[in-house]
Amino acid sequence: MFSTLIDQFWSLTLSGIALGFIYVLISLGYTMVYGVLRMINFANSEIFMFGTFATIVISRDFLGNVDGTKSLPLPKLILTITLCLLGSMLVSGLVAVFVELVAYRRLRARGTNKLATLISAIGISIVLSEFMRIITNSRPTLNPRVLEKKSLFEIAGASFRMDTVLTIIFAAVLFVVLDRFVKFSRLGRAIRAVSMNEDASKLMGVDLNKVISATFLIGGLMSGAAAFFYTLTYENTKFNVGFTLGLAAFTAAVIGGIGNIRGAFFGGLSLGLVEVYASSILGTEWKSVTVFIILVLVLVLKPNGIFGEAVQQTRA
Amino acid sequence: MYNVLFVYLAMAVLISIDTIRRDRIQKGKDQERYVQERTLLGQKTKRVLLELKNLTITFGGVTALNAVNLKIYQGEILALIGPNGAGKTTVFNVVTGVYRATSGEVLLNEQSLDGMKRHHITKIGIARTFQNIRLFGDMTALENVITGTDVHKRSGLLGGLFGMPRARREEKAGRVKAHEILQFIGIDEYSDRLARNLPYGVQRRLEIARALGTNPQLLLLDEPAAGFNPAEKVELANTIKKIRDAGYTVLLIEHDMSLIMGISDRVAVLDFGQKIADDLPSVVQNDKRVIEAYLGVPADAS
Amino acid sequence: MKKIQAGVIAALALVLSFTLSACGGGSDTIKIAYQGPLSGGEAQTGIDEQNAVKFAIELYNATNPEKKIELVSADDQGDGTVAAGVAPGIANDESIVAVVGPAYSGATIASLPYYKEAGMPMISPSATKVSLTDPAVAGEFGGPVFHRIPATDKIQGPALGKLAVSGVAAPKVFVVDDQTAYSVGLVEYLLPSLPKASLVGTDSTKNDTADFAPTVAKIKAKGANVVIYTGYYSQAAVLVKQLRDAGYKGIFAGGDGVLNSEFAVLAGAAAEGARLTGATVPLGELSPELAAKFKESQGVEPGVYAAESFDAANIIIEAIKAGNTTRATILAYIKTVAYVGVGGQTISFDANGDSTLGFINGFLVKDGKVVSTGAVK
Amino acid sequence: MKLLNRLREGNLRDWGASFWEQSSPTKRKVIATSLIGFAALAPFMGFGLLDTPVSDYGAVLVYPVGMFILMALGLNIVVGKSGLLDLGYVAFFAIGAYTMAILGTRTSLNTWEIMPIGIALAMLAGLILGLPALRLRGDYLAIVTLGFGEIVRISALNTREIGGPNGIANVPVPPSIGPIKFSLNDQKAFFWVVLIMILLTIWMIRRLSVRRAGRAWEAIRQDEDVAELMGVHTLKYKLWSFSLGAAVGGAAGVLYASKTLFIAPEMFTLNVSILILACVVFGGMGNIWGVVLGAAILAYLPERIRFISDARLLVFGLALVITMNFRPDGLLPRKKREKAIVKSTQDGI
Repeated sequence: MFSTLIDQFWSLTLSGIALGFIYVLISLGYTMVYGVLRMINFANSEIFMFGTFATIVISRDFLGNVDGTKSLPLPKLILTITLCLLGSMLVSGLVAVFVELVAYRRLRARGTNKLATLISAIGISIVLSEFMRIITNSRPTLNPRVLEKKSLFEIAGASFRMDTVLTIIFAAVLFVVLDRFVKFSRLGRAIRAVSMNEDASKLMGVDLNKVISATFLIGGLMSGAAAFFYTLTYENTKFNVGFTLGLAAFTAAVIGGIGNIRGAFFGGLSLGLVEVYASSILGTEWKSVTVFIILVLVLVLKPNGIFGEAVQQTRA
Repeated sequence: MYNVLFVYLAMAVLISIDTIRRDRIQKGKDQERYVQERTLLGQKTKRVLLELKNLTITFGGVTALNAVNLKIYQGEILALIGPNGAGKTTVFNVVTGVYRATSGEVLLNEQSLDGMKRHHITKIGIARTFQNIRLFGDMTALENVITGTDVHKRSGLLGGLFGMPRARREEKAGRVKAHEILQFIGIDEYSDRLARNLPYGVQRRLEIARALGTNPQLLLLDEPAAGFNPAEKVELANTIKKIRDAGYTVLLIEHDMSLIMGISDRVAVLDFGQKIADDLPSVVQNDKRVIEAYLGVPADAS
Repeated sequence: MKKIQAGVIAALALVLSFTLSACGGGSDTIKIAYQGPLSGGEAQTGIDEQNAVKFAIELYNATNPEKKIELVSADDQGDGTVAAGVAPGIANDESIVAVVGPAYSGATIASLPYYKEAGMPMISPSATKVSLTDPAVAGEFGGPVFHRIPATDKIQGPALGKLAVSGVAAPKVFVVDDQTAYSVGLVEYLLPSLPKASLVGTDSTKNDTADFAPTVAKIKAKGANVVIYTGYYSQAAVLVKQLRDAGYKGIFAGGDGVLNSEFAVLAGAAAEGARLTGATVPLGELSPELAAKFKESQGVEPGVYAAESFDAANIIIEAIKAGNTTRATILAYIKTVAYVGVGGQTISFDANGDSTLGFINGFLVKDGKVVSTGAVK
Repeated sequence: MKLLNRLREGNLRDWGASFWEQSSPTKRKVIATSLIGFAALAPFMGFGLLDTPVSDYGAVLVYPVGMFILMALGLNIVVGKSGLLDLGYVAFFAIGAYTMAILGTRTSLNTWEIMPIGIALAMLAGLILGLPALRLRGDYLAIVTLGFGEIVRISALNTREIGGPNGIANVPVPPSIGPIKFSLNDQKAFFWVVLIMILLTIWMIRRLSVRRAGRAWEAIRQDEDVAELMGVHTLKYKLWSFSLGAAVGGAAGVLYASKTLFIAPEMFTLNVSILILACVVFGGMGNIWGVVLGAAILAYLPERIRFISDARLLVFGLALVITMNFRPDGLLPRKKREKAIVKSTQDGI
C-alpha cells in the first residue's frame, strides 16, 4: 500500500508541488472575487479554460510552432513563453472582466440575492464552455511542445524538469507580486477596503465598479497564468478542462480560508500534495473522495478555513 | 479500499453522537433552570435577575470589556450609557450568547449562561432588539411576533404537518397572543403588512413586540429611540414604562439623555470597556468621571 | 389586473390552437433512425457513424427505389440518461422501422427496454459490451431485437492482451482503466488472458484526469514494461506523454477507445509505436474506391466504424429492398440475413445477435498515423 | 416597451394569490380540481407545438419534466425556504435510486414497498451530512454539500458490489395499481404517480409554510443570527429542512430507477444538482408555483429545442443569464403582497 509512496516519495512530492502551484493560481481567481463580492465565481473554470486555448493559439497559430520532441531554440523559446504567458493572462483577464460585466454587474447594481447571481454565473459558465465546445468540435486540442521534458537535475530520485521548475518559480513570483500588490498599492488597498466593508469604502470615495472590475481582472490574470503553466506541462486542453481543476482549486481556496490570499497559497499547495499522496496510497480512484473528506474535516474543525478570519462568535 | 468510506462514516457518527449528547445535556440543564425559575418567581422580593461578574472580553488583543460587574434587579429599567465604542452593545452580545466571554461570567437567576446556545438563552428569558433594525422583512408584522412566541411551543414539525390537536391549539394561541402584544405596543393596525414596508417608527416598535413575543424576563433594548422625533420619544418612553409595569425587566442602551433620565430607575456608565458609574440617574448625571467621558477629556489625562 | 388576465387567456388560447393543429400524415418514404452521440463530448464518434449511414442511404435513394428511405437522427450524447428519453420517442414513432445503433454500450442498455417492448430491430456498429448479447445477463441482454457488427470485448480483451505482450520476453504488465463501464468491462476480459504472473499492477483514473503523476509513479515503482490503457483516446494521449516524459521506454497499448487518428495527433512523438486494437477495419483499407466516393458525397473522410456503420445500414436497406416494411418482418429478415459486407466477408447474426465476423484488428501508430496491422490471431 | 416593463415588474404570483384569496371556498375547490385535472391530462397533449422532436413526449413528461419539478420542490425546501445553499442534492436522488435498484433486483420487494425505505435512507443521509455540515454557513455549506454529492457518486463508482461503473440493470417496473399498468412505451401511469408525488410535496410545503416550521425556516433564511436570538433552534430546523428535502429527492430517485430500469453512477453528476438548483432560482425561489414553472421550463426547453442540437446548451446558458439579469427573483417571485399568510390558516389549509 505504501510501497509506491516510499519508493517515489520525492518525485511524487515534486509533482504535487507543481500541481499545487497551478491550484494556487486558479484559487486566487476564486479568492480575489470572493473577497470583494462574497460570491463564488462559478465561471472561473471557464476563465481558466480560455487561457489554455489562448496559449495554444498564440504558440501554434501566431508563432507557428509545430509539435516536436525537442525544445525550441532559445530566442524563440523565450519569445514563446513570454508571449504565451502574457497572452494567456490577458485573455483570461478580459474574459473575467466580461463575465463580471455580463453576469454580475447588473445584478449587483440591483442589490438582489446571491443565488440569482450564482445562477447567472453558472449560465455564463455554460455559455462559455459550450461556445468553445462547438468551436473545437468537442475535441481536445494539442499544444505544440515548447520545452523538452528533460530532467535538469535530480534530487533523491525526483527529476526537476524545466517545465516543473518554471511553473514553480513563476507561480511563486506571481504570488508574491500579487500579495505585495494587494498590500501596498492604491488599488490593492481599495480592494481590501471593499472586501472589509463595502458601504464604508463607498463613502470613502472608492469607485466600486472600478474596483470590482479590477478584482475580476486580477483574478483572471492569475487564472490565465495558471492556464499557461497547465498547457505548458500537460500540452493539451479541452473545452471542459476547467471543471475538475476549478473544483479542486475552489476546494483549495476554501481549505485555506476563502477570501484570504495567503490561505489560497497554503490551500493550493496542500491540496496538490494531498492529491498525489492519497492517489498513491489509496488508489487514484479515491483521490477526490479523500480531498472532500479532508475539506469536511477542516471546515468542521475550523469553519472559516485554516487561514480564515477568526471571528470571535459562537456558532449555531 | 473501503477505509476511506469508514473514516467518513466514523467521523459522521462521532459528530452526530457528540451533537446529540450536547443537546441532551443542554435539555437537562434547561429543565433544572425552569424549576428554579418557577420557585424564584414565587418570591416577590427585589432580587437580582441578571448579574455580570468580572466580565472581560477581548478581540484579538483589543479589550472590549474589562472586568465589568453589573447587577440588574427584577422589575427595574436600567439604562446603559457611554460614548461610542464603550462596549455597550458588546454587553448585549455577551448576554445573548453572540460573543463568548474571555473571562468572567453572566448569571441569569444565579445560573451561568456560559456555553449556552443562543436560542436556549432566549428560551430561558432574555430577548433583545437591535441597534440597526433586523426584522424578518419578508414576513408580516404579525408573523414576526408569532415567530417570537414559537419559542415556548411544544409541538414540532410533524405535529404541524399532520395537524395534531396540540399544534392547532398552540398555533391559535400564538396568533392570539401576538395580536395582544401588537395591541399592547400599539401597532396592531399594521399586523398584516410586510415588515419591510412598515414606517421606520413602527419597525422599531415591532422589534420590541417581537422580543416580547418570546415572553422574556429580561428585555434588552438597543437604542430604541434612534431616529425618533421628540413626540415619538415621549410615546416610546411611555411604552417602555408600560412594559416595565407589566412585569418585565428592561436593560436599555440609549444616547438620548432626557429619555434616560425620564424613565430609568438606574443608570450604568461604560467607558473604554470599563464601568465608571452605576447609580440613580440624578447621581450619575453629576458624576465627574461621567462628564469627563462625555466631554472627551484626552485619553492620557484620564 | 384586467389586462394581465386578458393576456393570460390570450396566451392560453394561442397555445391551445397550436396544440390542436395536429401534424401531417405519412408518405411513401420509410424511416430508419441512427442513434448515437451527435452532441456533447463524444459527438465525433456519432457524427462519423451517422455520415456512413447517410452515405448508405444516399446510395440507395439514388437508385430511385419504390420506397425512399429517410434518416432520423436520434442524439443520445452517448449517455444512458439521455438515451432513456430518446429511445421511447423512437420506439413510439410507428413510421420508424429500424435503428442503426446505439453507438455506445451504456446508451444501449438504457434504450433496450423500450426497443424490446416495441420489437424494434437494431444493429449497432460499435457497441461492444459483452452482456448485450449474453442471455445470462438479464436486463442487459438485447435479444431478440439487438444485433451488432463488431466483435465483443470478450474477444477484444484477450486480443489486446496478446497484442500488447507479443514479442516481449519477460512482460511486466500494468493495466490502467478510466472508471467507465466500457473500460472496466474490457479489463475484466483482458486480465485472465495475460501470460501467467505478468500482471504487476492496476490503477483506475478518472476519465478527465490531467495529472497522471501518481499513476506514472506506480508504473515506475513496479518496473512495468507493458502498459495497457483501456480508456479513451484523449486521456490515453495525456497518459502516454507523461509516461514517455518520465522516461518510460516500454510498450503502450490500448483498446478501441484509444483507436482514433486524433490519438496520434495529440500524443505526437510519444504515441509512436503504440499498439491498439479494434473490431473495425478502416473503410479506406477495405475499399479505396468506396472511401473516395464517401469523401465526395459527405465532404469528409470516413471515420472510425465507417465500414461497420455502412454495413449495418445496408443490412436494413437490403431488408427494405426485399419488400419488408414493418419492424417484425425486418427483424425476421435480419435474423436470417447473409450479407456480403464491404470487406467481402459474409455477415450474419447468431441467435444472441452477435455477428459472425468476430475479428479483432491490430493497429500500430507509425509516423504519426494509425495503421492497420491485420487481424490479431 | 410598456409590455416589457410589465413583464419585468409584473408579479403574476401576487395577482394569482389575491385572486385565490378573493375566491369563495367552493370556487377554490373548483379551480384546484380543474387545475389538477388539467395537469393529469397533460400526457394527452403531446402533439403540435408541445410535442418534443426525437424524444418521446410522454417520457419527457416523466423525466425530466415531472422528476425535475419534484426534485426542485424538494430542493426548494432547503434553498428557497430556509436559504441553505445545497449543491449536492443529487446525492439523495442517487441514494433513492440505488436503494430501489439494489432492493428491486435482489429482493422480491416492489417499488411501493421500497419507496419508504428509499425515503428513510435518503433522510438518514441528510442527517448524517447535515449534522456536521449545517454548522457551516453560506458558501462553505455549498462546497461541503457539493463534496458530499461527489463522494456518494464516486463511492458508487468504486464499489463493484453495486455494479461500479456498470451500474445496475434490470430494475423492475412498479406493479400495476388496479387497472393502471406501468408500461415503458406508454408512460402515462408513471406521470400520474409523479403528479401525485408532486401534489403531496406541495401539500406538505404549503402546510408547513404557515406553521412553526415554516416561520422558523423563513426566519433562518432572512437572518439566521436574529432567528437564533429570537429563540429558533436553528440547527434543528435546518436539519428538518435538509432531511425533508432529502426525502423528496429520495422518493424521486426510487421512482426514477423504477422507470429507467437501469442506473449508473454517471447519471448522478454534479450537473444534475446544478440544474435542479437552476430550476429553483429560475422559477422563483421560495415560491411553489415559481419553482414548478421554472423546473417545467428548464426541463422541457432542452428537449423542445433538440432541433438546434449542437447549440442547445448554449441557448440554455444564455436563457439563464438573461432571465436572471432581468428577473433576478425568478419568473414568479416569492410573495410581495401585503396580506398575512397566517390568515389563510383560519380556513384550515
